[in-house]
Amino acid sequence: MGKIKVVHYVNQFFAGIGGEEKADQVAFKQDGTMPIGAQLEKGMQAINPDVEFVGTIVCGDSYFNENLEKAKADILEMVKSYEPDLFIAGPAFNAGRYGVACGTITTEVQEQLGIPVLTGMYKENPGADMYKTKVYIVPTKDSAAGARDAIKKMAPLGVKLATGQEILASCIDNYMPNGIRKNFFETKRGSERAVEMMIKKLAGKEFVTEFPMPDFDRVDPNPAVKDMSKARIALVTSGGVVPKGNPDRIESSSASKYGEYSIAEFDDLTEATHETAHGGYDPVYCNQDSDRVLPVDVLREMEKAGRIGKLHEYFYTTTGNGTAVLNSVAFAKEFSQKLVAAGVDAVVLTST
Amino acid sequence: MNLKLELGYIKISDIQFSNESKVENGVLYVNPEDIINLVKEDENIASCAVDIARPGESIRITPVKDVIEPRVKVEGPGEIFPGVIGKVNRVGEGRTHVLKGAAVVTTGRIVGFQEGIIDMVGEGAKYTPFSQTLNLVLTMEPVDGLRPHEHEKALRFAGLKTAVFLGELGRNVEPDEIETFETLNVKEGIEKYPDLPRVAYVQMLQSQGLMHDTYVYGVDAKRTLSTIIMPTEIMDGAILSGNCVSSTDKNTTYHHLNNPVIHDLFKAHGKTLNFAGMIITNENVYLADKERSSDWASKLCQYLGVDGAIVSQEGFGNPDTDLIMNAKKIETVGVKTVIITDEYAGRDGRSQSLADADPLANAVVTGGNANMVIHLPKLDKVIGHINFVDTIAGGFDGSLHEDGTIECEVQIITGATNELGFSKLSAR
Amino acid sequence: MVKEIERAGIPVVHICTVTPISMTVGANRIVPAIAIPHPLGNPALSMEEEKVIRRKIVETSLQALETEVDKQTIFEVKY
Amino acid sequence: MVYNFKIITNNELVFEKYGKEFEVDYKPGSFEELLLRVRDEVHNGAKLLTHPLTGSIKPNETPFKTVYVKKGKGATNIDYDSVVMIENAIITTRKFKIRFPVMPDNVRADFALIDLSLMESAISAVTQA
Repeated sequence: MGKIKVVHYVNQFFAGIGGEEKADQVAFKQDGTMPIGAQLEKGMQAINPDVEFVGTIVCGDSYFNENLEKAKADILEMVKSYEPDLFIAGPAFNAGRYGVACGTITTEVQEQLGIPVLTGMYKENPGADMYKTKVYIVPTKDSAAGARDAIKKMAPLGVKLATGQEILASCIDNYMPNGIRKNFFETKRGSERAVEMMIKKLAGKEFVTEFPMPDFDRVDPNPAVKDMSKARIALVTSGGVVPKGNPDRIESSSASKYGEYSIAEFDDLTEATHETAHGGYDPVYCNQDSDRVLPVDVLREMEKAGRIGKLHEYFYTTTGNGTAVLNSVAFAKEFSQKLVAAGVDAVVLTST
Repeated sequence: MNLKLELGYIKISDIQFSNESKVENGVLYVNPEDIINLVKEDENIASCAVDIARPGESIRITPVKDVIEPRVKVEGPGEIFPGVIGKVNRVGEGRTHVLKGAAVVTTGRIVGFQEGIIDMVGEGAKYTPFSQTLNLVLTMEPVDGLRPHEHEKALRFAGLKTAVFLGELGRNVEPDEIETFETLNVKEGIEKYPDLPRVAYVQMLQSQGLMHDTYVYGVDAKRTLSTIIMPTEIMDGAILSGNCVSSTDKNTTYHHLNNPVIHDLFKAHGKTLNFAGMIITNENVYLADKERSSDWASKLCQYLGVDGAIVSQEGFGNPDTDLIMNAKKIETVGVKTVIITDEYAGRDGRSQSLADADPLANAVVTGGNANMVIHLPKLDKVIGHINFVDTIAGGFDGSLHEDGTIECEVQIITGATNELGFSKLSAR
Repeated sequence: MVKEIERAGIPVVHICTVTPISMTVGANRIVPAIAIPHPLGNPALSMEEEKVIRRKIVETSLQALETEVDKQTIFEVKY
Repeated sequence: MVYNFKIITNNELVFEKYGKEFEVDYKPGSFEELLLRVRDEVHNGAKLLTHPLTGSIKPNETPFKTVYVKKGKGATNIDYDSVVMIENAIITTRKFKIRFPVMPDNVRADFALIDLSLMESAISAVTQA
């Protein structure tokens, strides 16, 4: 088996260029490794001597986040130039922008180049929630003091990914649970584990549930809209309003996809132009007048009257009403980025 | 009142056919005629074949209806399976002998489709506890015209009677090992262990109708309100299974007799916790029953003044709602819970595992994802119902490849993701 | 869905018939709707009357977006 | 006697047995189509009386399902628990690949009988409510 080539991505700090003041460092590549990369390489070589860190890509956290498209494109080219078997970013520990950059670039490399990727960060790092269901993220301590621990966990998973071995359950291969349930055999039977968990819970000690309930955590409310007369308002609905004929076949409940449709030239939704993907006699009301689910008529009037600045051209639609609606979480993550990019100031979400 | 029960384990190292049924030097000798005559006392059973399946032999048993462990009461009131085979009498005290390592397996295709596979070797053997037991397998055909209700009842009784018959063979055999279990009453318990946390076990019993029933002292669980039962009564067969579907997470009578939560709570009893008692509650079809049963179970936890409760469920879909109701209500009365379940997270593991959820259920033990795909090897011998074997053979979803191997979901293996925590399979 | 939009930094008002669902899925600004099949309308009324109700619901929703909140808040519509 | 509940089913056996005595909304169709019909009733104010996922036989195995609902008072007052329960049931049903696209009649008949028996166990409770 030839060399197992690895490319490593670090920010300005871990490249020894500097701290915040150097965060605008433009992305560049350089053969060989940075100190943190050398430790990672040594850790992986201890498991598989064929591993070699052929190149390091350095990019300032500010430069990356402020020139997202360009940085991504340039870095993809740099990665491609090495033709690596594995792309590692970080570990970012608790550095927020670095963590988000690691998550973004690894997802990009995985999706665009099909190269196995790995990163690591603290579980509270914003990048963790954003990307743990997309790429493997090793949970690390919250500061660089946890480097040895991070490397001890990233090295074996890195070798497995680079050599195409089967990735087992999250608690075995040390990555953040990513929502994909994988079976394995415990050393103790379930009832014994239940008794141990009960004793810890009663003693107020920390325990790890084997199946986390869908998150019911809260998200802090955003500040109010300051000047509604200048605000761009977007409509989103889980009521399944779609153009007549449901062109994208959105299913009638808990849809597996969402729709993005323009209402630019509509002042009113009518029986001829729109309907709902919901099946059954249920849709009669919405099919007659989809404004009953998506209030385009009223918002258009308010736009003309100057009550709101602009009714955003696109609305986003899906179906589903259960509390634990997994798919719609992924949809919302995706189209929210589009709403942010389009400068939307607030969203009116209607659901049936 | 002192509820002490000794279980005398008679270690069985092999089963062999012979002309005399007896237990001698750890070998269970069985005269098949004894079994066939016993079973055919019930005129509803037209034919009965008896086979032996030992761990490591290239044998597949399917479809499995129930698995029962041979036991016999040698001291104390009552008999095994009170109210069903034994007379109605209080059990759970004295001494009971167990033919440890042996099991009676009944196969019976009651409805057109039925899962339940025990492979004694190969990939499938990893997922069922019954690949490690010495199995006496009964393959029975009913008389014609038997309705499914009657067919299920006939097979259930045949299995229980056979297990009692074999248990009887161990009555006068000196056990290799004795394990003692004692349930103190509430007052004694508190006095003896004043500073140990008190923990109850809340067991949910499958109780929805044909093919889904559980019997407590012979009473159909769906007609009961949640109640208290002594853990040692379970060891004498107070609870037994009429449940024939969802082989991966149904409790066989063997599971009930050897309820792992009871055994592991007894192991911790007096050391790290005080096993204060056991509550049984059902999983009915009617939603108002669910509210009533979970209200009642949480009320009993509150009344017993326990600090914690381990809750186990049985089955798929509908019981998830009962499980979450029980967990939520027990936590709400200030009792901390740990729940045991399994998951249906789809073949790719990406789907929503349970059909219900609540933030209060924050301590969960899982028996694994029942949708996971596995590959069963071709085995030399199949014990069971030929026409069912054809359906597997004919590639009903358990798609059969030309080389005789089967690609299927782990959910068709008996006991694979058991929700009492009987097995070591899990998921993350 | 509502949580992900909020998490992306965009204030969001959730017009929902079953407010307990809205609370469970984590909405911070909630406006009760009329009914599941027709959250912002009532077929029993004339088109014009329906529009009056719809305008009131949308106006309440805009006010919700213009109001600072620190926890889950339901904005009742004054019909 | 007029009852305040009705039976929604795709199981002919249930219709034959209960059709005269109770209001049975029977229409043949798949397991999921039946759940969608129940969802529409719930969206119109009906309250679930039995769980949509009764029985441990999986939604992709048995073609039959019967659900009891208490008649609703229109779409303006919805039963919260019923909405969540039926939507979660649909999500759960969607997880499974249909297992027996081709099913022999004897197997179909057995499934119909099991579905009927599951519902029999609830009929006495429902009629007392």
